[in-house]
Amino acid sequence: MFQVRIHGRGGQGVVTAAEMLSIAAFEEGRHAQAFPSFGSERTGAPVVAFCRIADREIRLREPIMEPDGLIIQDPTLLHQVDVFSGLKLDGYVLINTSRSFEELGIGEVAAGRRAQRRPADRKCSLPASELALKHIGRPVPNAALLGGFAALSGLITLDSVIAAIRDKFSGKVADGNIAAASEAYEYVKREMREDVHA
Amino acid sequence: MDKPFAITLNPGSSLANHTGSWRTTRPVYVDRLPPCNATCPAGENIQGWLLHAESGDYEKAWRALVENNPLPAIMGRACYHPCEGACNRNRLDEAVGINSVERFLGDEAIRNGWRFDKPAASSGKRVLVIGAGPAGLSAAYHLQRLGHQAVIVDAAEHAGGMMRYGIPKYRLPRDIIDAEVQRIVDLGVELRLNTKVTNLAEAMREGFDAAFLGVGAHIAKRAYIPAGDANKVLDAVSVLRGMEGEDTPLLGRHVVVYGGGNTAIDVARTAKRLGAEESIIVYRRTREKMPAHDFEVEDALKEGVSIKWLSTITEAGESDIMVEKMALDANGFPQPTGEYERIEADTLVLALGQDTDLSLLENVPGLVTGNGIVQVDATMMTGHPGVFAGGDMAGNERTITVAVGHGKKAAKAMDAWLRGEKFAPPPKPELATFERLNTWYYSDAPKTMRPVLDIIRRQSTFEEVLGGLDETNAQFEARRCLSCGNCFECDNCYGVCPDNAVIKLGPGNRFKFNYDYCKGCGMCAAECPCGAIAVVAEDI
Amino acid sequence: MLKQCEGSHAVAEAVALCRPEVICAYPISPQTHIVEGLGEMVKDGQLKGCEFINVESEFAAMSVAIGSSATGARTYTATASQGLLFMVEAVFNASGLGLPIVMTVANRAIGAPINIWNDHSDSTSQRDCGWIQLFAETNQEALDLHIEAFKLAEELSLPVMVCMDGFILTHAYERVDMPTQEQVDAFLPPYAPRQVLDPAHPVSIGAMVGPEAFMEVRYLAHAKQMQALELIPRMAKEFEAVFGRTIGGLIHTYRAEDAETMVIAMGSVLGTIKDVIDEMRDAGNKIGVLGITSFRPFPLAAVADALRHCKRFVVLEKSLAVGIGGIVATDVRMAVTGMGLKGYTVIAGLGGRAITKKSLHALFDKATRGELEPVTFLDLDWKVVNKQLERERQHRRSGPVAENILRDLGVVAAKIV
Amino acid sequence: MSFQPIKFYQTGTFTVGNRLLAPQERSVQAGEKRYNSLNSGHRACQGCGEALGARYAIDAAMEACHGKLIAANATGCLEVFSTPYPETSWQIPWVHSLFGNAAAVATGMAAALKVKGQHDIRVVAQGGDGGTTDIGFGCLSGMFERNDDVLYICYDNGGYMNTGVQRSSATPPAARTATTMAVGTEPGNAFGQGKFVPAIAMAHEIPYVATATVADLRDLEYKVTKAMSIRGARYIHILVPCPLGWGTASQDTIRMARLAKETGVFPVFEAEHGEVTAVLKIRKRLPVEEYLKPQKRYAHLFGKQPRVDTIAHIQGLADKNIRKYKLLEEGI
Repeated sequence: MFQVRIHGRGGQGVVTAAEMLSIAAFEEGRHAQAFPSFGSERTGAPVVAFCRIADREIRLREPIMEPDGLIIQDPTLLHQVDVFSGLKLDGYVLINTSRSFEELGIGEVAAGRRAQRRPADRKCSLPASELALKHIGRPVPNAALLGGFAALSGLITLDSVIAAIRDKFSGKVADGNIAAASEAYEYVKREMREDVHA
Repeated sequence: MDKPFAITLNPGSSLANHTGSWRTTRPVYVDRLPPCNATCPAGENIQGWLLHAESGDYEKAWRALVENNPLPAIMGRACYHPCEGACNRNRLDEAVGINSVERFLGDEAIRNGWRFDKPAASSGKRVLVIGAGPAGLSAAYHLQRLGHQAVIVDAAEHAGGMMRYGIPKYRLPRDIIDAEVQRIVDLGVELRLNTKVTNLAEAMREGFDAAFLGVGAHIAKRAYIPAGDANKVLDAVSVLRGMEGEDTPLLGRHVVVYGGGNTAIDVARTAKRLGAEESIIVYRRTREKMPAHDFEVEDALKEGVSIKWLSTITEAGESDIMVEKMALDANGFPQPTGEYERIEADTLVLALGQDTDLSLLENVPGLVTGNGIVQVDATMMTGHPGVFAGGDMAGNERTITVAVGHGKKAAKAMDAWLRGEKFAPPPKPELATFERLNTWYYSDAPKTMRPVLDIIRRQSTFEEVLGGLDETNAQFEARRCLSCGNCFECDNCYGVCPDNAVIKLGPGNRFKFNYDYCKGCGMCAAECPCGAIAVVAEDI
Repeated sequence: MLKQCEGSHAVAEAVALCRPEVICAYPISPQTHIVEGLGEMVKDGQLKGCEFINVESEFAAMSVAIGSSATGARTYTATASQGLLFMVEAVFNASGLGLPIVMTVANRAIGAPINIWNDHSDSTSQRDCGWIQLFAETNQEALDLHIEAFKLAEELSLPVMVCMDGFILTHAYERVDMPTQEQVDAFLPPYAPRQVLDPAHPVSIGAMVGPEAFMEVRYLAHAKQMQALELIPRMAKEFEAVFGRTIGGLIHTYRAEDAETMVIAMGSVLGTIKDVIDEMRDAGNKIGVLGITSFRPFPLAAVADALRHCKRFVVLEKSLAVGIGGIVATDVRMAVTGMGLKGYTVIAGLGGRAITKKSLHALFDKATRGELEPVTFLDLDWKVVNKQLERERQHRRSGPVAENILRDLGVVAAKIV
Repeated sequence: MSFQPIKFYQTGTFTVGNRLLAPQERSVQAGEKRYNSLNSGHRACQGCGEALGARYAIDAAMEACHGKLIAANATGCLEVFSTPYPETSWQIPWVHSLFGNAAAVATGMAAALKVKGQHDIRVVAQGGDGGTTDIGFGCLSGMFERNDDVLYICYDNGGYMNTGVQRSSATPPAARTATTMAVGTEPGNAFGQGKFVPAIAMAHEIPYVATATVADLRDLEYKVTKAMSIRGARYIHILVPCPLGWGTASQDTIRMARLAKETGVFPVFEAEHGEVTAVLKIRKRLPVEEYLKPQKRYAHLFGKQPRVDTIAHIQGLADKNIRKYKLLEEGI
């Protein structure tokens, strides 16, 4: 079972991201369970959403405390919320930013990872908001991040992500998100290749 | 559907619960005596015939009326209608115009030629009725309807008695009298005119089983007034009687009438119509004391008749009379003052009342007379068995309506007497007083004014002064009746019962109470407009 | 048809398939998405022949439902928490009148302190309201139970509450198998009311019943629920025949064969428990699970039968009968009267407190070792509790409990769980 | 000469039956075959105004919809005295749910009829002033605001008579009830409290609002009939004197209602979409004493020292009604 935790702020489509991720997994014939961190949070407040993916029925209802993957939709949360709490050593981390982990002052997180595993293939930063602005016109990074996470984790295919987006949105909004997700997918793939060759 | 136990119930099942057992008082329907009926001298069921009139069935109304009084058209003109004085509606706005509706019905009957129902069976008895005045006509009519053969004899050449010879045309047109007399004759009553009975016993020998005396009062009372022979002194009776003849009496330009009764007024108004410049009534007392009806006085004054109150005539001279002024003493009686005044007078008419000619009654055994009238018992029978009397000759209240009442009363008593019984009038129900009514339910509707002849023609002609009502306003007037004390099926009780405990029996059949459910709240009685429901205590 | 969707959405669609004729809606989390979904389906014509009424309160919602049901319309509404409490008078009335209304309760805690998160306090507070109460373990079961609920309600002429955990199920995206309209029509006949307001056959419904008949009326209500005990398992079979999958029935067990310890619970927490039980079984621990679907009527016989061979049982429930402990536990104890079993009550997950595998492992180990307290409050922060108790011992004016505790805990926003 | 137009008392607005009218023009209550929707055998007090008003109103409604009527009833006297197991006095489909939810239950009934396409069947809800102006007010307002197709009839007897005459928000000022006793410096119910729900109903701008009394039967029937001819939320507020609670004689029930109207204490009017369209004029204006004196609940105003000030205050309220609703031909 693969467990993903998504951090963001109210209004950034965090919950939708988790739901789309579950839909993408469902598209691939797998079992998936997405749920928000229930609460009465309003726009701007830190929120968390969860997604479990497995090949058998998922019965577990507890929150995800030891994620296999982490998607951080808003780097400003890094200093407020213990986003990395419980993250597995071999867990994936995708952060919505145009800056590097080091620049963000979380090099050690990346470092910790890099020490054991092949460099870069488990962490990546992605300017998802910019991609969103470019393709959708609004800084809603969730679809782009899903595209990026598909590339980073290989957990789901880009096609599944696109299908999930189509399930949630329609028309131009869907197209914009799909474009953002696709470019993000390519961006991460490129980043990983470069990292390998570095 | 299979209903859930207890929480769901079948419709109307509460009929099983007889709430009548809660009752401590119970409502009952009653018929109370309306004040109009109570005061009618002719004993008419006024409320009864008004009820038919208001629903537009005039013939039914008329037939209800003539049950008691065969002369509606005459009554509608000449009756002084005490009923209207007693009418409960006076307390609301104005009395119901009973008299005008009565006249309307009478005129309708004449117009449509409605006739009386013939008696079912004949008794074979014959009754002599002396006098074709209101008393005699009424007695004969009722006797005939009761199956007896009535024979009216009268000295005059026309029937009607004082109605014809005492009441001026402008109040009572003669064709009206003729029509209503004829209807009585058509019923089978035998009428012999120009026949004077001088001896009753003799007349009876023709083969009569009983007799009714209704000869009226035709003899003018005289008063001694010193008068020069050139002077012209007449009496009211002969003046009014003279109006019936070919040549009307010549009264001159200045006429003085002495007296204070309705007859004095009639004469004074007649004089005006005959062309008198001055028609003066001299009366020794005040207007308050005057026996004549106020509305008659009013009409007279309107027509230019003048009245000298507190005055007596002491002497009748060549072309004038001497009048002495009177003054009321401490006890309110007029006393001479010694002040005198001369008034121009071509004619002096004395209207001091009338006496009855009792000569025909001499040597009738047992028959008692006194103060100019025949003494009768409660059943109108004189001291002589089988001889009854009524009208002016048998009472001091001398009106047409009283006479008609006498006639009816006597007829009923005679009917009983002829069967060897004694007449006992049925008990009178309780009076429907104003307090018994709930007048909220009556719309405001002021009395209808009858059309009145314009004043010029009233002073010059003998056309009828007071007009009649047309159909709509006659019905309107009838509908102003409050139906005091008698259910008119307004449905109030039926509507206002909170327990649906009033059963409606359909048109004409009124209602009845369903005592199974009546809780005795008394709302029906409280909301009954006409006081036809009484609330009585349940006997425990 | 399989689909990945939100629990609320799944329920809304299932309800729509049941062809409801009147739906009353008053917003309260976490039930809101269900009526929102239905409202949309009515507006866009996807759900035909249905009146969707936005009422001014839950009290009105249940009252409107009473009116429409009594007039022969298949009626649905949903609520939670304070909303359920606000409509209580009408809730009792609906069952008293025997009106087959179906209502979703998206289970949520009851204040004060106000708390929008999940537990079972709302439904269990209505234990005795005369409604049938069915608890769903998964979104699949939630939607299936709604379909069953309408049939059950209308057959018995009793209202049915379908209880599903607020947020945990209502807001969870997971796979469900959505039946077709044909399947639902085949299972659920049109509503044929026991009693109806019809001018052709006038009746008075809701008479005042005095001492002479009230006991009987109440007994009949009880008898009806006893009938439900027979009916529910039969209907579960009919359901399986039409839809090709099982639903709860009265109870359902998991790895209960030869279990010495039986864990008893209701609702979505059963899933987490099952995962734990699997691991303990693998470790050779003879432990099983008994899930209760029908809380009312309470299947005394079935529960007793399921516990026949075990030594002890742990009732883990998301509700607290203040002053005694468990609510479900009390019922279970009644079921096993005289069977000489050791019983433990565990109060867990109140107000949305996460119930984790970790805690459950520790709990069940302790239970199997027979070391558990008769009544346990899972993951209770004793530090905070004792501090407040101490505070109250010391000052008369010790201040508001909830606020004090929050102060003691410090910033909670940063916490993930 | 001219004669006044014919307006016979038998065909005036006042008497019930009007035997001289064509049957179809007569009052419903005069009909030999009237529905008696609230049948005999009910357990209302002697002279109960509510029992009367209910039969008047429901019969008229039945007439208007040809007998296709279903009713929701709030808890209260009417419900208790009409349907004690094992008997009911209702001859129409009728449901009692709770004290405070009659309007909402009726909403549900109307919704059910709508989806079933039974547009010929109509819905009434009824309750006393307690169930309407107090505990049921929320549901009532909701029903108004949604403009549900329901005719709500309030039988106002000015208190909780069923439970032993306690004060409601429809209890008039100075009236004594079990919870506003005639003691202290200001005996009876306080001035300046309570509410006049017809005016609040008008504020919802619903199609039709009317007040009536059991004294003006034809007016009441006319209003019910008119209300039944309209779709949407309608409200009729009927004053129904209560011999028990008012301390009046059982036969005076209608009289008291009449006095309430004639003194201006209770304005009788019609309003459409929030605007007054017609008033029932005062016929013979009377001082409020006429209305207050016969009622024991006002006995404390007429003691050894009559409370002139209080009576004047009540007169002032009546005068205000007369001004506000133009209850006199000439206004005031």
